[in-house]
Amino acid sequence: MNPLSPQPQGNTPQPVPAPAPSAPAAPKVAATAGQQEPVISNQSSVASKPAAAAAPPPPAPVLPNPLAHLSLPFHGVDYAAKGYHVEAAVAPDQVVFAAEQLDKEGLSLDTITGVDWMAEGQMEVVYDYFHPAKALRVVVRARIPRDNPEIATIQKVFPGANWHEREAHDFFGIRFLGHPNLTPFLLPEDATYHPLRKDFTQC
Amino acid sequence: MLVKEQLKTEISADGAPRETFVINLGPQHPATHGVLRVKMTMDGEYIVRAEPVCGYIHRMQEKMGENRTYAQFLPNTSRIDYLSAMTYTHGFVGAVERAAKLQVPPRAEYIRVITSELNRISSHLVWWGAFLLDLGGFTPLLYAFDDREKILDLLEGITGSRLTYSYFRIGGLYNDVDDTFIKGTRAFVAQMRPRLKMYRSLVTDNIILRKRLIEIGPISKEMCRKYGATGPVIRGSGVPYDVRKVEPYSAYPEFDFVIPTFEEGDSMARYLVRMEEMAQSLRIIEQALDKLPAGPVMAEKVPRVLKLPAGDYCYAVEAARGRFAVRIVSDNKEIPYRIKLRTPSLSNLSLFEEASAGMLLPDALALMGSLDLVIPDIDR
Amino acid sequence: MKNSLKEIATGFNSLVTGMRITLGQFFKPSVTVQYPHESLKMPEKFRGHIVLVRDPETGKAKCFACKLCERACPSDCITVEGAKLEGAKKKSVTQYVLDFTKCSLCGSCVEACRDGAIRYSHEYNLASTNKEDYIMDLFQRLENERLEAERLQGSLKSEDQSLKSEGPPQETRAAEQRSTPNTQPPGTAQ
Amino acid sequence: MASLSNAISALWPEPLRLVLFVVGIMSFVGANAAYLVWVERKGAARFQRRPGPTEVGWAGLLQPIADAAKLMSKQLIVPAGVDRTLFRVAPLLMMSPALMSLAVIPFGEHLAARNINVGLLMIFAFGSVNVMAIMLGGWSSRNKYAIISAARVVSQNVAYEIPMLLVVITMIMVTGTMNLNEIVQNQAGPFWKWYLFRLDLNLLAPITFLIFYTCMLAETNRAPFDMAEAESELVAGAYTEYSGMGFGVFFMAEYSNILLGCALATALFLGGWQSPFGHLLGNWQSTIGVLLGLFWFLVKMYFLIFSVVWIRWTFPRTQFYGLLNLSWKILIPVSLFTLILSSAMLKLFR
Repeated sequence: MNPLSPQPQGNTPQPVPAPAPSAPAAPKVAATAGQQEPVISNQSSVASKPAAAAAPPPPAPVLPNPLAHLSLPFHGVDYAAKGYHVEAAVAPDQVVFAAEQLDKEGLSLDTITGVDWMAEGQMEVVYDYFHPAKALRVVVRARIPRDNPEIATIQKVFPGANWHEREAHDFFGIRFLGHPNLTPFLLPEDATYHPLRKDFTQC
Repeated sequence: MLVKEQLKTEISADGAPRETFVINLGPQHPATHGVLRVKMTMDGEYIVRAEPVCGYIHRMQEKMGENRTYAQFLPNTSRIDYLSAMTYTHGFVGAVERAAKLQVPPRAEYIRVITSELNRISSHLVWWGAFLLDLGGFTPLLYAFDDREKILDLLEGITGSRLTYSYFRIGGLYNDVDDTFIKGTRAFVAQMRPRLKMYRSLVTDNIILRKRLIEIGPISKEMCRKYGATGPVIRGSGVPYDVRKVEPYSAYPEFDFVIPTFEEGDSMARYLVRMEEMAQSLRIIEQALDKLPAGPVMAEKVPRVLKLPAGDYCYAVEAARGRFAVRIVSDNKEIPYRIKLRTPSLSNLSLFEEASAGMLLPDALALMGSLDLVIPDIDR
Repeated sequence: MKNSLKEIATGFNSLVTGMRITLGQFFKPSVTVQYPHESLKMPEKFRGHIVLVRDPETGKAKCFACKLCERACPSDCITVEGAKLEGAKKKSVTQYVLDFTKCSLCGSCVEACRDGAIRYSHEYNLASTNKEDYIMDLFQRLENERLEAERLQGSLKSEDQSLKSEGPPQETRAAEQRSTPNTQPPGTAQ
Repeated sequence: MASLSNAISALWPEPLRLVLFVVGIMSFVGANAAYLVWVERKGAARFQRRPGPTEVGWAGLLQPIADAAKLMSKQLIVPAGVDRTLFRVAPLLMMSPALMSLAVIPFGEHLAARNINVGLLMIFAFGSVNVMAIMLGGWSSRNKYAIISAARVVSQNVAYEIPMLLVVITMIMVTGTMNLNEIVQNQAGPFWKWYLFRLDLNLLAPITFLIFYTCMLAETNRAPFDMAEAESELVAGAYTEYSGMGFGVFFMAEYSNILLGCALATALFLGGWQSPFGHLLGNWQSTIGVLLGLFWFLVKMYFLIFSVVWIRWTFPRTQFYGLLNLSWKILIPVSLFTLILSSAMLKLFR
């Protein structure tokens, strides 16, 4: 696998040491393509991105990618600037595959959370992984439509995901398909609202 | 004698449905340290299934974070895990500093380490006392609180607060330490070492405690990994995972300390990890006091109105209970777009259901105590 | 057999050791403070609730109602109103209400204040059965203190010098002790 | 001067004497139960380096009275759907055996309510009623914690009565009597005549005493064997649903049982009312002698009680199965062994 230099990908600004003010604002560059066509390889995923047409980023230095051998669009990130080493934006139907791959690599699940990109009508599901033996933090992102937030559960791969998914369901209303017990976790038993959605006004 | 594996199922050995009853441990129960509720399906005193029910002290800290500036959210971080407030604030200011590219002066980093380690000791002391309380020994709690008071006095002297310090500020510290603190901390380190020895002979070597903890509630490495358990839980299972070493932050790389690990994975291993960590923290404090550089404690040019460049930023610290990570998603405004707080107690507790199946009630409580839960840390 | 005997022996020994330690503690002096009879002295940097600082020259509040503290407060517990008095260059505070029920004692307000017009009180005996007691009108409190001091000045000429030389911190601290929520004059609560 | 009890029996007819003793024992137990709570709290405080109760009366000495007044003024709540009779009877059932058993304890040579030949047997007969009481209390509460506690208490007390009885049988064999007064009389002389140190009669006498002491802790549900209450596991165990004086009586009964256990241990092993220095002050018959005997008895008994408190505030609670293991795997074999050993010694050397 070719450790590609990080391309404008995912929703975050580029992992360049100094984020130029002209860098594409995070929410604007969504991995829209990712969710429409299944991403097979590193190459195609990068190619399929709409690559931040507005402001092409300055060429970033090649960053080490310890997960380059996986058939997922992982790319290295500047740890000092971002706080994680590798990230990938994957299609929603690939999160389980990603979890399996990372499980084989010996990583552990850190947390699962959502980010509500209301302006784009999307919901981002962020999977954080860490390696229990070495400095390796991996972020896997998937974007799902905001009006029908459904994504497969990775609870079968990482049983610890159970609670994190329930929490994400509480806060964002993301439905994790195949989850055995998607009942309110931190919210009251009868909660029907999702407080971290940006249009939540109930409080 | 009932076989443990057999107890995990709802069907008893003869094929008939197991005659069980449900017992509600909590939300008000002496052993749940606050408002955790555990719904336990029991067969006699054996646990068939113990399902923690969380959220009784949920405060939606993450939503609060989306409604206030970074500086305004800072006091909240002390209130997530109130027992190791320093480290939690550290995680948050670390994330903001990383995003804003602020260079924290070395003196501030050293003082952060000193106070964080003092806080870790005080947190472990509370755990130690409360754990012994779970096991029915009351006196150690008060000995632990006696020592903890000394730490709180020290920290109160510099921060003005005893529990929710809000001492770390974005770019540095709220104020500098004085000589009283430095002298007091040195005196404390000197006092604490013999106390740890006393704890050892009073409690750690005690045959009753050993019988209650050894081989009770074993958690394997694999289980820790699958559930994302961190902190003393994973170290008690033989994995030397400590954010201070694996992803070094602040001034930690400059100190010589070891990460205590024990292979057994039982409650005793977790107990010993924490006891040993207190000794290691004392070592770190001593070294940091020796090497404490002079200089300012606040970064230059911290903007009054802080806007983080768009993007997401993570920062992880080793809190007393494990890995505490903050993820800030910014959209270049004064207030964060999203703040995610990854708290260690949640992951540590999530393995309780699997680990406790087939255990006896008192043993399960020993296991729960050895996970060192702080409920607001789970519920946020 | 040998092992189990050894275990019994070490176990018994550990029990005796434990009992020796607790007996040792039995004869040591107690470490607690008998709270209502004696209380701890708060350290210099103690973060209590806030109070207004008096300007030693004018004897009035230093605060000129810039509202920085109000904006810095994460819990919206400060309400400041100010007005421009005749002939004055700056505004001066006319109302400073701290809703202590919401305050989390974080100190953001004191840090936000550029003129040192608010400081932490060392008062911590703040128990009350009345919620209204915690909505503190700090300006009124300061004014009451001033009036009190003036009254004292008028009646006791001899104390006049000492009061002036003491400066604000001691003076206000003495006044704080008089005005714990329980004993506050009803006018100060709002 | 005639001895106190002789005077009493000379002056008053037997029924009156009995009433006097019963009232005496009841007030003794009541005062002790109340003030043992004070001792416990004060002792716990000292072990934990704090002052303990100080507010009510000098050194908090009136605290037990204040506590009692509080408990008595509280409502007695009977949970819905419980067996009211059993629920109400259980505390009394726990209290009364302790009271009755104290009737045969000789506080002095002539200071026993009833000097009967089967005193020891009677104590153990009443002692087993205790179990019933907690079991009934726990079971009738209709509370899951209380039921778990009741089940624990039964198995615990059954397990610990065996080694205790084996030890007592050893003692009966050694002394040749079940009359407690005679047992104490047999220990006359300096302290090496106490059965605790009579290695010539029972080579393992100190171990026998330790077994007895451990069993006493377990029988009275004292820490580290307080499975019935096990606060951090079972909230308050069998007492969870009891309020006011219902709980108060259980609480008093707990201390009465400790009192009884320590008094029995004193009489059996520590020479009862005998002075540790032998007959220094003449005759036990005189009033001085009776008072001195009472003094020595109480000193020994309160020392044992203090050690009970001391143990409680030092150790964590044992595991429940650890407790049973201790009894079945260690205490019973060892006590059986002492029984055989001392019988062999008796056969060989006497």
